[in-house]
Amino acid sequence: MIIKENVQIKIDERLCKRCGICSEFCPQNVFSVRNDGIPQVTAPENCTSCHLCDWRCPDFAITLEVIS
Amino acid sequence: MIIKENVQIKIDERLCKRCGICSEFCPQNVFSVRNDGIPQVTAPENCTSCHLCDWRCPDFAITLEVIS
Amino acid sequence: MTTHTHKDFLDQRHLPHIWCPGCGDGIVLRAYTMALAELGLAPKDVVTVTGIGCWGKSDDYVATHALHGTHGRALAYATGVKLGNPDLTVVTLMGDGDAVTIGGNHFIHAARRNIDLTAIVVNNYNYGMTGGQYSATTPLNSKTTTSPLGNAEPGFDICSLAETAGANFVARTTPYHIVSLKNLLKQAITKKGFSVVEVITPCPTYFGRYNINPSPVANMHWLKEKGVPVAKYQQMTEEEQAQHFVIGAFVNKDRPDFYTMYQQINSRNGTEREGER
Amino acid sequence: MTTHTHKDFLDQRHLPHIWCPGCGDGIVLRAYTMALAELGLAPKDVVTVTGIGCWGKSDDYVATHALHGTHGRALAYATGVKLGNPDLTVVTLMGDGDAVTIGGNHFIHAARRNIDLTAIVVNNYNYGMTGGQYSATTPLNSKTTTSPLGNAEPGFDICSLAETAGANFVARTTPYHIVSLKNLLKQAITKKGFSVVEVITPCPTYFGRYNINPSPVANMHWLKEKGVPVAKYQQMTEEEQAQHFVIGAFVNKDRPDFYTMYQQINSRNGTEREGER
Amino acid sequence: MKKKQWQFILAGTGGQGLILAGAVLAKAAISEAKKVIQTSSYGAQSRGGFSQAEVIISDGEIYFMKCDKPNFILALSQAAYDKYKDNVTSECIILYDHDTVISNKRMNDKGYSFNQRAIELGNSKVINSVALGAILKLCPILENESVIRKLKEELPEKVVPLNLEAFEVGYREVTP
Amino acid sequence: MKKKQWQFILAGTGGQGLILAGAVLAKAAISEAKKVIQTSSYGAQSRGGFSQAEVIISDGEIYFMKCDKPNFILALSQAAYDKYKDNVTSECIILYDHDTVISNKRMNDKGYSFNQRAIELGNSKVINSVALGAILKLCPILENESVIRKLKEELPEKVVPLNLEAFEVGYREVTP
Amino acid sequence: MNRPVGKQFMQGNEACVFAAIDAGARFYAGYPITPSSEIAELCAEFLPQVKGVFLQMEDELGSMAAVIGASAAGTKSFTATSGPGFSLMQENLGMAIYTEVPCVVVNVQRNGPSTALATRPGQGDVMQTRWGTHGDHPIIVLSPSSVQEYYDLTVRAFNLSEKYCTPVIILTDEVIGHMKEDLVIPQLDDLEIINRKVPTQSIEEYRPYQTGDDDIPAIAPFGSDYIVHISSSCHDETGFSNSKPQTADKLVRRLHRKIDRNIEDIVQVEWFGARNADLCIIAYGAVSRTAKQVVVDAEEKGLSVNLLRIITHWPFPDAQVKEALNQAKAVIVAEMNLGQVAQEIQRLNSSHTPIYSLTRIDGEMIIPSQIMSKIEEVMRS
Amino acid sequence: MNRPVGKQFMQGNEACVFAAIDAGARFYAGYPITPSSEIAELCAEFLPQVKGVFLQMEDELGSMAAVIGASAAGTKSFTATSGPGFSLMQENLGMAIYTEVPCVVVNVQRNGPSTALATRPGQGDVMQTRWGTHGDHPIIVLSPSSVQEYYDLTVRAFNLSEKYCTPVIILTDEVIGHMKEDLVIPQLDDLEIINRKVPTQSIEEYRPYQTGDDDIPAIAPFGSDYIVHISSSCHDETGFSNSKPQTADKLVRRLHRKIDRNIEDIVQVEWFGARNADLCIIAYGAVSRTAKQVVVDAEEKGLSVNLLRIITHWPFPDAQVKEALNQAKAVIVAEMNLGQVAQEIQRLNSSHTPIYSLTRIDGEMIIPSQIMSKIEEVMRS
Ligand SMILES: Cc1ncc(C[n+]2csc(CCOP(=O)(O)OP(=O)(O)O)c2C)c(N)n1
Ligand SMILES: Cc1ncc(C[n+]2csc(CCOP(=O)(O)OP(=O)(O)O)c2C)c(N)n1
Ligand code: SF4
Ligand code: SF4
Ligand code: SF4
Ligand code: SF4
Ligand code: SF4
Ligand code: SF4
Ligand SMILES: [Mg+2]
Ligand SMILES: [Mg+2]
Repeated sequence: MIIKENVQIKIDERLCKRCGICSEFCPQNVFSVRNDGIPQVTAPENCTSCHLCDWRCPDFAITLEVIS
Repeated sequence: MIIKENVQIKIDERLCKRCGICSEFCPQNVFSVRNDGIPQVTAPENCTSCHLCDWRCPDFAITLEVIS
Repeated sequence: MTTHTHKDFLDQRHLPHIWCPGCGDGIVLRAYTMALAELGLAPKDVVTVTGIGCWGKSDDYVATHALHGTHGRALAYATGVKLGNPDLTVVTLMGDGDAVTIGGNHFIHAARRNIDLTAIVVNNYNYGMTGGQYSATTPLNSKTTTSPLGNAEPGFDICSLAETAGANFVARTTPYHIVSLKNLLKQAITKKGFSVVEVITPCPTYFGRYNINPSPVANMHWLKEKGVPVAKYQQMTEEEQAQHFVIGAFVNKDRPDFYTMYQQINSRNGTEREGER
Repeated sequence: MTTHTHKDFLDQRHLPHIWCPGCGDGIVLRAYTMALAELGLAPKDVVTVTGIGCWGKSDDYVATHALHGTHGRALAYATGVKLGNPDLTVVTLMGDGDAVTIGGNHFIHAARRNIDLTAIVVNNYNYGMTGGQYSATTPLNSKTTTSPLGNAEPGFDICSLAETAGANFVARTTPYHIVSLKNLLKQAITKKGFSVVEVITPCPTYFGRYNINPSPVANMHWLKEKGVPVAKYQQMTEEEQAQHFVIGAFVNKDRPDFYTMYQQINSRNGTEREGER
Repeated sequence: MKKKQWQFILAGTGGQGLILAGAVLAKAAISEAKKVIQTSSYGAQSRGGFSQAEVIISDGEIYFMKCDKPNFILALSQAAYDKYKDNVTSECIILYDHDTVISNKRMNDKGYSFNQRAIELGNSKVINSVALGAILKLCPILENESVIRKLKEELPEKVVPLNLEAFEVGYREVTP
Repeated sequence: MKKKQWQFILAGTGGQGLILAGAVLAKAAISEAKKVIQTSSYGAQSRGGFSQAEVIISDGEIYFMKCDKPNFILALSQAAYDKYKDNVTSECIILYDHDTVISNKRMNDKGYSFNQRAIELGNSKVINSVALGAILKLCPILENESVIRKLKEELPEKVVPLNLEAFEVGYREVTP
Repeated sequence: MNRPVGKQFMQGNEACVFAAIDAGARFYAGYPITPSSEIAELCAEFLPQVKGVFLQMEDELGSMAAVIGASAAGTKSFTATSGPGFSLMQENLGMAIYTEVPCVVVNVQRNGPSTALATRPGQGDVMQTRWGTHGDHPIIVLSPSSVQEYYDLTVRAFNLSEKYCTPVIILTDEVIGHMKEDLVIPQLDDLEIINRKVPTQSIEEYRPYQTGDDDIPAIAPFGSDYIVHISSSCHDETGFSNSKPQTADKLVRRLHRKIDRNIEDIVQVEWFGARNADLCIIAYGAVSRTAKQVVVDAEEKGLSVNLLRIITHWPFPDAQVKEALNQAKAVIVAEMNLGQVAQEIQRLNSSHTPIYSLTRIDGEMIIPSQIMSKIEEVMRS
Repeated sequence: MNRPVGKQFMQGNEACVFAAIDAGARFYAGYPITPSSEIAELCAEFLPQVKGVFLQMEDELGSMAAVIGASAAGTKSFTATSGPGFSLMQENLGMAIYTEVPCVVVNVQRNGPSTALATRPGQGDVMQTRWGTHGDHPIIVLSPSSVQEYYDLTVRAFNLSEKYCTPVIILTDEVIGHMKEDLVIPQLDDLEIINRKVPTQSIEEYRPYQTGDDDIPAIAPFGSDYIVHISSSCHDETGFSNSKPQTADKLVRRLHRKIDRNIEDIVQVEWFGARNADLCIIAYGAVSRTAKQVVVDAEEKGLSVNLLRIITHWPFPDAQVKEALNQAKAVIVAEMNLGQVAQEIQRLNSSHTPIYSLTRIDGEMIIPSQIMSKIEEVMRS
């Protein structure tokens, strides 16, 4: 059972190195990848705030703010 | 079955350090120990030329000559 | 309960870090800072001792006390730190080169001594920092900058080595398995005695490029596929096993740690000794 | 068949040797020279590489080629010797200090690499040469000159370490078990790949005096009683096992040695590499 | 007698192939019997970070091996441009990438759309060949032919045609 | 002002307790407010091999710490005797063990049956105490009492009586 | 621990251990090696009695590292070794210097190089103590010549180490290490004990490698509220790595300056004999004892000889040696090596004073008659 | 292996590898470290192609030991490293010197001490190459300043090593190691290759450490009919350990003598510019390139400046440096350290020539304008 919360996903472009891990492994396909490799949150409504993108970002570029 | 051979046991007193191992562990009690600690071959007739004294002497002091 | 968040353990002044895009080091560091926070520790309680290497550069980004020493000696410094102040939580961050190649001796002795330290070994299958040469964990036949046609030496199983040498806690995981990674780190840090967590994460820039795939994403997929839990691993055929590695906690025991033993023995009546020597 | 006797491998000019009365070192040396003779080797075929220590002094008494290096590095020199001339039979004679304390890293790496060497490790449970300090094999709680009230660290199981690290042949025995000692040495020397024979023989002068009995004879009795073959050991209760150690050959396998692998890999077509890097 | 000497700095980001471009320049010069030294800077941040090749080409012996008085700088990143803009003589040409660098508009600054053109050519990796062409145009101390020959030698066969095209583009489109 | 200085060398075989004897001598001298230095030689062959203690006792500062001009040598093995017989002044007393040493019959050579007497006393290990007695007799620079006091302090209680007896024997039976 | 006090008779290595404990050392990590092993053995016995820890490490590399770690955690720490072990400590000795971690390393010299005569004395490591680790670095090295001084200099070594945040080496030899001699151990209250600087800034403003005008940082111990970052890489005042050229320059020059400006505090020598003698012997450690005997003997013979005994090896007593060179008609440097210090003295010899190097490397002590013959030879010429 | 020959354009470290192989090296053991790792990588590629072996050891201690072992087995061997690794090799370097095992050690210097700026150049290990291992020992150290010379001196290092049965160190720096330059690789037939002496005695009479008047032993390789005994302990002519004082003395003095008596064969320098200039720059390695530029620039400015470039660091070119000191009105020693060689030169300065030490330790090259300013400053004064 997934409890849905209101979540805001921020990507710090200054830190992101465009590795693609966040978007590739988001279980909910919340991201799509911009031309220049920077991930974009394009389906925030699907986010389960599982934190995997955040935790797996090698560059501390993603912050998940849960507004419950 | 032990085949008995004619054996001569020589102890090099220059090398012997009187550790007592040869006499203690000779299965046939061939040795006795002199006052000063040097082993003496006192029951050569019992020797089975098993070589244990020779091989276990830490000081290369024992030579077994088998005269067959 | 937790008074600190993972960011309190992260020194953000030096970000972006030096690691290549998609390098697992950043993920392990994240897991480390989260583990510390979740354990309710404060930065001042913790000493992070790092080796020299890509992963060894992580001290640049931690807000705990830190000691960045010479290559391969992290556990030896850490041993001194722990005995210099046994109240501290001392964690070493070492690459495979640091931990079991040049530093292999300190590794097995720390395990034997069961000194109360945690070793987070990032096994990227090569020396990242110096350009991808083979290390003591590079698998047989792999291509690296010093084994252009293939490595003639098999790699160590770090966990078996730690177990045989005597560690109290031994586990293996990957950055893909981020949740278990964080949890294993928490267990390891909490455990009294010597704990090892091996994190397998092939260096995409070198090892990955020559042996798996240059893309970080591909390397993450590889980890997802190759790292299997004990139960699943045991059901595999030998051939399958050779193509995978097992993840999870393999050793979890409570042999008294060095300092406990030391105190116990030295509280014996000294006179007991008299005449014996 | 044998053209040389054990005396051809013994340099008698320097006898009497420096070892204390009843020290096991002399017995192991005897077994070594007998093994070489029985294997039909000539002194010129063999390089004896020794460490530094009481047992490390054995090069003074061998008539083979010899290299007596710095403390703890015997296996590293020997690795060079073997690769410098792969036709040679290279045997390292190391104390427990040499082999697994200061030299522990070379030990595990030689085993991993499976370099075609033989290591005859005389484990006398302490540093004999420097006066009986504890080593990495000194059992927990033992009294030594640097653990006057008891050692707070347990000792390594050298054989397990060798096995885990990857040795092809691993055995343990004692000088009391002289015949098996000689035979195990022959097997070890013949085996292609890394072979380890651990010979347990407590130093009577220091370890024995403080922990067993100062008399060499008593120490030999101790060995006779404590060293039990695998079969018998397995029938013992855990408590009994803790009071004994197991002797015999534990590992005997045929993983290709380093040089064989190296040649095989490097005979690959170099062009295979093209474009991959 | 003082020999004529040219100092080139090719600076940008790891992955732009600047070391290779430097090598091509150097080897071409060697083939023209000139003296050459190539050095490159890399730090811990090499991968994806700042990267730079320095090439000195001379008619005579070269003693000091670093570009202390560069005649020509290729700046394919802002960091590269900023590193040099205030530390060179006014004669020194700085050729920068229009797409990624904001120039101070020095007298001898020259911008060109390296990144964009490389992408248009079909592979951003040919940026170094575009740059080589541009360099030869602005600083014609070597024969185009020598550079092209070395490009062919140094590159994997299958990417040669595209790189030659890129070279031509750079040579053609950049004007002194 | 030159202070008076005595140099003692106690040489023999490991296990004869010569280092201990040297220490007793040294500590006794200290208790008499003299300056003292003790050194000992041991090599790899220490155990059962050659062993030696050197003690310098002086009324004043001692600079050089080795016995370069020994006044007294105790030689409890042939090796010990041979090491010194030709390297000392004729005034130097060499007290050797009759049972194990063949002397060159130097003028100041003195033999005594140390080994035999120690065994007769019931323990060959008291040979060092016998020697101490003999030394004090031949070289009475310290009070017997100080030496006896230190013997009592340095030895395990249960062996004290026998060692005191040995000391007396040495003191009594050796004559100048 | 039953602390010995007042008049004592003990071995040099023993005096060292009691001095270390008196100076506040509570951690020893080492690997046994002749002729230093007694230091380990006595630490094993006594450190636990003062709640300290003795640890036998797996090798000397680890020993030196553990000493650094324990000191960084705020515990005064030391190790002891001899030539081969000292060579193995070089890398981490450089680390301790560069990161300014106080600690004491005792090198009881034996005959070298390599294994050589392991139980015999030597003085062959003098230059190694100065230059053994890679890269430019300063170092403090003290050389005792009696059991008393071994005690005193051990206390002083810890004090200098704490004061200047740098490793201090006690360079002694087998003779001094093993000989037994009387000494007086002071009451604890009579000992001056110096402890490292403590930070005064606020926690937020604290930067461990920031120094005042004295060039000496106040590095808090691990575990304190001041967060400390120690790095073997080039680091700025924060202790974090920093690869700017200016940072590298500033750091290493400061490391040298903090020693150089305190030469007068650090350098000690002893003059023995008439200050204005014709001939000056320069010696140190065990050999200086021979030299003293020779000075006394020479006086009796009516020869005008004195001794300049080097106590602080490094920084080198340039001023005092120059004074000797200026004053004496000739200088004899007697040492158990091939003239390491003689060569160093040559550097200072702007007065062109004849310098005679008397060397001995056979594992035996230089004896009085050897120096005396040299003196007579020199005087004749 | 496709041996490059004739005009080439390559990196310094690359030239080193081809030179080693040309000189006969067939074994390399090492542990990677910046800025030397290319040597390992190229050995891994090329040694197997000439039936040699490349081995990455577990550390530098083991690397140096393996090199000794392989050389003792008759295979020319070498290793390469940088500061931290070089510090770790010190113990076994002493062993190689003491047991007279030929081998070559390349130290590609970086900024130091400790880890410092690992990718930046430095020259801080000059004194360490001389004194890094414990005990008295001689050493040969060569310092190239171009890719061509890196090639040439690598061949020469193997030759000197084999000729004198001693390790030879190539002391270079990151700049020379990494820069690419043109060089000419000679035909193999045109290279002089020296191999170690072979025994001439009968097998029975053979004693590996017996020497003729030349002080150089003929140590057979392991496996030959001549049985060879190599010991790090004090050893006599048989190679077996022997603890007599005379043996120790004889051995170490011979080790020094075999180098000292061949100073003329071993020592090389280069004079650049007018021989009788007013001002002499002394420099080596990368910095000597800067100095050459300065000599040329100075000439244009009408300043009388020349360069004495040190090629053989150790044994030190005493005679040539003295010549410089005697001839010039002032000497500037320019080096990427705190004046290590400047200090060594002071030892030889009986002419009281002003010596100016120009130092740089920030990981950047000394540039021409830096030396030029110094010259102008000196000339003004
Ligand atoms: C004594 C020493 N030898 C070699 C080096 C060079 N060096 C720096 S990091 C490194 C290897 C790093 O590999 P690893 O520990 O696996 O860390 P990674 O970079 O892969 O994370 C080496 C060999 C050194 N700094 N010190
Ligand atoms: C680098 C170094 N450290 C320490 C020593 C001193 N040392 C000589 S032998 C030895 C220990 C010997 O113990 P082990 O190897 O067990 O041999 P044993 O004497 O017991 O046979 C030590 C510590 C040394 N020679 N070199
Ligand atoms: S939190 Fe989970 S679901 Fe949400 S974006 Fe991140 S990975 Fe996707
Ligand atoms: S995981 Fe992080 S670094 Fe990678 S693409 Fe996503 S935000 Fe960027
Ligand atoms: S050979 Fe055997 S039976 Fe004969 S004496 Fe020796 S041990 Fe005894
Ligand atoms: S075993 Fe050897 S040394 Fe021991 S007593 Fe017998 S003969 Fe003597
Ligand atoms: S080189 Fe490899 S290990 Fe190092 S930062 Fe890059 S990806 Fe990570
Ligand atoms: S000290 Fe121990 S190991 Fe050494 S010779 Fe004596 S008994 Fe043997
Ligand atoms: Mg790694
Ligand atoms: Mg041992």
